[in-house]
Amino acid sequence: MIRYLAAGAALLLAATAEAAPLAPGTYTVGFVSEVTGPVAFAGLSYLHGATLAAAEINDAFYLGSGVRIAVAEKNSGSDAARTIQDATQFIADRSVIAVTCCILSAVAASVKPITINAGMPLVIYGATMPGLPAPPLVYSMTVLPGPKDTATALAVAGAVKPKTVAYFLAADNDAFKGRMAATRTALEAAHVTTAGVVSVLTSDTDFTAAATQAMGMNPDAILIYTTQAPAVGIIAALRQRGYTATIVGNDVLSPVSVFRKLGPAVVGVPFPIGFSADLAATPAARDFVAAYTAQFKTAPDIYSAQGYEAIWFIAQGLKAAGGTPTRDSLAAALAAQKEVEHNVYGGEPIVGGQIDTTGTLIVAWSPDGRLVPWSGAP
Amino acid sequence: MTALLAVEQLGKSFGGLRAVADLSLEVPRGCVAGLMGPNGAGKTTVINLLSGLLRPDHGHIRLDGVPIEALPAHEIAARGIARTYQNVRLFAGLTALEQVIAGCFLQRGASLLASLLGLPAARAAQRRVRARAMELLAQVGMAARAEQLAETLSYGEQRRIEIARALGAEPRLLLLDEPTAGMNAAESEAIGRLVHRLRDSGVTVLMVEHNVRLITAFCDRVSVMNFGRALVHGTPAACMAHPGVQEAYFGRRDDAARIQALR
Amino acid sequence: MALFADQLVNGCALGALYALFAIGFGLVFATLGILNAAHGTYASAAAIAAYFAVDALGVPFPLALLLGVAAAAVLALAVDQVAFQPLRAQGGGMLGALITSIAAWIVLDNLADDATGHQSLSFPLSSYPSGMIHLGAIAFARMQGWTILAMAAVTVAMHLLIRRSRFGAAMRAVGWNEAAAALSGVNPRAVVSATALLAGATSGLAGVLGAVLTQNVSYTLGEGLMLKGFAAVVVGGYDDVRGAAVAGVALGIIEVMTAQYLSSSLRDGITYALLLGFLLLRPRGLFGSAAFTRA
Amino acid sequence: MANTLADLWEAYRSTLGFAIVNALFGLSTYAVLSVGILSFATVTYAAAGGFIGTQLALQLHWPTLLVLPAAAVAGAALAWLAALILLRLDSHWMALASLALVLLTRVVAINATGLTGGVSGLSVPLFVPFVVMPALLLIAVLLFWRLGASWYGIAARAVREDAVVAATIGIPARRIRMLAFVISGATGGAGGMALALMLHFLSPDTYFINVAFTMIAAVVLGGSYHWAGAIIGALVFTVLPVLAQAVLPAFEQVLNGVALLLIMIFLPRGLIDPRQWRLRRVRAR
Repeated sequence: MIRYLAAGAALLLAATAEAAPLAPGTYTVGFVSEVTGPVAFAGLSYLHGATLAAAEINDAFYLGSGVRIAVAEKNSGSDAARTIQDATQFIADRSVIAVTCCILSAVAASVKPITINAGMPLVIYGATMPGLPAPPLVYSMTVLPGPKDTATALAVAGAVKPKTVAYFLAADNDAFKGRMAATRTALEAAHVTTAGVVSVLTSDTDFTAAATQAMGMNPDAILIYTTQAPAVGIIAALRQRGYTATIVGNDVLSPVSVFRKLGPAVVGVPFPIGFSADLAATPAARDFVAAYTAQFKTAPDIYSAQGYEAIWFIAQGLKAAGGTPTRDSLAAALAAQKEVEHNVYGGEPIVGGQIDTTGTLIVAWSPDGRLVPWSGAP
Repeated sequence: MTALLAVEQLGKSFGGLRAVADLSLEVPRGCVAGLMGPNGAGKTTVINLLSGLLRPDHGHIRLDGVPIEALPAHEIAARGIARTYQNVRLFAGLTALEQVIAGCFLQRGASLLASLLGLPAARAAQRRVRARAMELLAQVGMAARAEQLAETLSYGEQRRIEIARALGAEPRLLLLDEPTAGMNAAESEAIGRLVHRLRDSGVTVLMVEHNVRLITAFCDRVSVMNFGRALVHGTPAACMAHPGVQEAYFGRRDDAARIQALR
Repeated sequence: MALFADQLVNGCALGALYALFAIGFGLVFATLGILNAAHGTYASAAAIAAYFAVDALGVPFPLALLLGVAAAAVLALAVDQVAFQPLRAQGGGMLGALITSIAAWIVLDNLADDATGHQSLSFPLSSYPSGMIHLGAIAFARMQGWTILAMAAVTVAMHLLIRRSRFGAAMRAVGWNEAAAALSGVNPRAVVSATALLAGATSGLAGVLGAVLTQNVSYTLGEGLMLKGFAAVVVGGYDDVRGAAVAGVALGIIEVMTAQYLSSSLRDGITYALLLGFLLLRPRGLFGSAAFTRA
Repeated sequence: MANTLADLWEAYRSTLGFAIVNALFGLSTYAVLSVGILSFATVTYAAAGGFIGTQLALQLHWPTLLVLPAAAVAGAALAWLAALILLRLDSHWMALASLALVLLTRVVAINATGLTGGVSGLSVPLFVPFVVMPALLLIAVLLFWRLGASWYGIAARAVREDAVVAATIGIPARRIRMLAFVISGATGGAGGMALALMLHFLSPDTYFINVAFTMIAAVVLGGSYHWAGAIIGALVFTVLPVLAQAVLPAFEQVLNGVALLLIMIFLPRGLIDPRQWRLRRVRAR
């Protein structure tokens, strides 16, 4: 309790220099959740992070005495039509001041024009498609993975010094296409030759042939740009077929379920990560991990952190708006924020409505199933 | 004057089985013709060939001198051949009246666009079809049942509705496949009278029939088939007396004599 | 050349899964006249059951495989009783059964997703024969070899069962005409149940083997098999076990080779175009001799 | 009070919009079912209508209201082509081939980037007054009502119940089925564009299994023997998840499946069943 108060007080000093105090009352944030459907495993983490944030904000009287923030949840099952219905219901509900939603980029892209049209502030917590944010109304709390991928690939190339690399690409996922293209350009500029690109589809389940194909190219390292299920299948197939050289993963390898599934096969595979409970570096991050673990009996993951940040960011905007905030004044206040003040990343600047983190944390799974900073060994 | 229907050297095989072999027969205009033969003689196959449900392997079918054996079934119906089925085949879920209106499809008299827009001409055509269907139901004695679901009616009633439906196409030639199967004597008699009335109104009838008494009483001429071939054509009495027919129906001739004696 | 040979084995192993799946799917279609959209869920269920047998109970893999296959068979029988038997009693057509099978598919897929905690699990490496086999220049996983062998054995056994045994004759009789079969002393209910069990078991075998080969224990396993297995049935002919097996393996090889030498984005397109092509060019050959249902 | 009503309307307007879109898909499925054909190709027509309509608006700057009929035409044209292929098959295989068509649709949607935006999807920055949606449904209802009441309605039922018999009373079954496909295509194409207007974003998965499932569920629940069945079914199936979410969110999908199963077993002809009405009418006499 005391540490919340301390954190709250510190932020209070920093953020409310000129804004008038908020009028007492409860401010409701509409949260479109995805706790059923194909991405439910992540959806629950986002929701837990968000509810924890709201509880902390209220317990610490961050918004002032008699001022509370509430999270109203509606499940969409990751269906675009359902998400739109949930969003329009929030828009019609006069007590809802902002909406936060969307893991899938296509769903986020569907909701965005509707909330813009209605003048409703929208904070996207999961979708990774670049170009979604549109201040003053639309913000994204997802650290764009592309630049981190490239930084990771360059760091690994510096340590391992491969001559040729092969890429796995989810050909039906535009975000990964862009991420791979950027990395490939950077690596080729660093004189790392491309041995070839093996395309897979996100719905594929058999990767033995794809692994055989990639190994047939004889690369010194293999970089994986796919969603989680294919990435896991590819790593398993590569290791089974006896590929022992460097594999570079991406952020989809971060959930502990991936380690449970792959075990030794994934140990030492480097990938970038925005937040890890094992590597919580700042007091805010450690507090978040402790509180989250106490409440949900499991450590928070990257998704929990994003859900948590989304609510803190909205609260920060509310506080900055002051008085009796409206959707308009909240939007204007959010647009003025330069960073998310209460964050678990150790720094979280906002540029054009898009958050970022300072630096790139490259990690790998240890043999005992913890995320540790990547050692630099191949 | 040519016969209304002329079948020449018609043949149809299923796998190795020759269901119809070099069959020739004629049905003159304005008569009731019977098609007889023991089970498996190929009678229903002939009806299926005539109505276009089967394509013959060889031979010709001429309606009023025009060959029709290559036409699809609905074209043949449009040329003037309508039929009923051995096991009544009415449309499930439709009332008696709707069955007959469906039968009047060729008389619909309005384009789809006109019907969609509800143009006066289309509405008039629709009224006309409905009135005609009622008339046909009355003709087969089923007017009182017009609004009932066909499947709730008795077998005999369903047969009458099937005939009314076939008449809706305004056929020149009506093919009846065992129209009295499963009926008692009185009902069969009534069907026979109905067939006569149809003939008198200008419809030529070809009926497949087992009931020898009915054939004798109501058919003007008869063809008898066995093993896919025509055994004999002629008046009912002449055909019945033909030794080949006796053999086909009752086995060897001396058996037949014995059966006669036993009666 | 070694790459080509390796990929050929990969294609055969993948195709063996399609074939195993297709054999059961075709069997149900030929005998019961049901296009069973839930057929893939049996595969997922078998994999999940076998996984929990290994992971939670520590059962050795061969026994877990049998347990998974048995679970799928029982599930198939249950689905038949719940989703298809009532329609059979009403004399409902094939459309009705297709829709109840879609309903069963939705229910079982979601239950499978819940059972795996909305994620994909996999058998621990140590639980099954996981090494590689090197035959000259060719390298393949031990389980790929077992999968191909299992498919071949099931194909032969099923073919003999259907074409040579009394039970097979009864199955074909029920498929041809249930009422007539009943009159000639066949108990249709028993044949139907046995067919469902057999179909569930073959799908379950495909499921457990597929789960090991692809390191994927989740509902997506069955869905993946479903579309391709269905293509194999159509291409191979639904009433012939050998056809389904050949077509399944061929599809697997075509897929792998397309991805290797053409483009993986063409892969599914080629499979489905093949499916459509076969439907169009051999419709009567596949459907049998419905002499005058076409007006 | 007026405020509350206005809020309610605002809140559930989009639900109604999606119900209308689903009703159009249901009607498209009904159009072919009413001549005895189970076809999943509505998904394909919807994709054609949605993508082509959107491109007409984005590239050629057609007014949005003109795009809807254009989408219907695109769907109808594609359906006509599909019918040329599919009508050669017998019913089971026709259903399967239409499914293959749906799978191919997704392959095309991913690869024809010029038309569909490929995997990155296609933004649809078009807004129409909400009244367009009910108006669209009204037009469809008028069409199906007039069709059902005309000779086409009876001919379609005859073909559905027994295409062979229908042929022998002069009904050209193939032509009737062609017509049914074209009607299905037009309705599906318009529905696809309406969905694009509701979603504002199209991805290769927009027109896929979800649409197929919704349209089948709508027709089965509502009943496939009357056009009103598709509409009632779509309405119920759009609203049901919203309600189910409040009751048992974790098992919502399972509940959908169970509902479908129970309906098929206990109400095999759906909620709207003209035959039942007729039987009751006869009994009441």
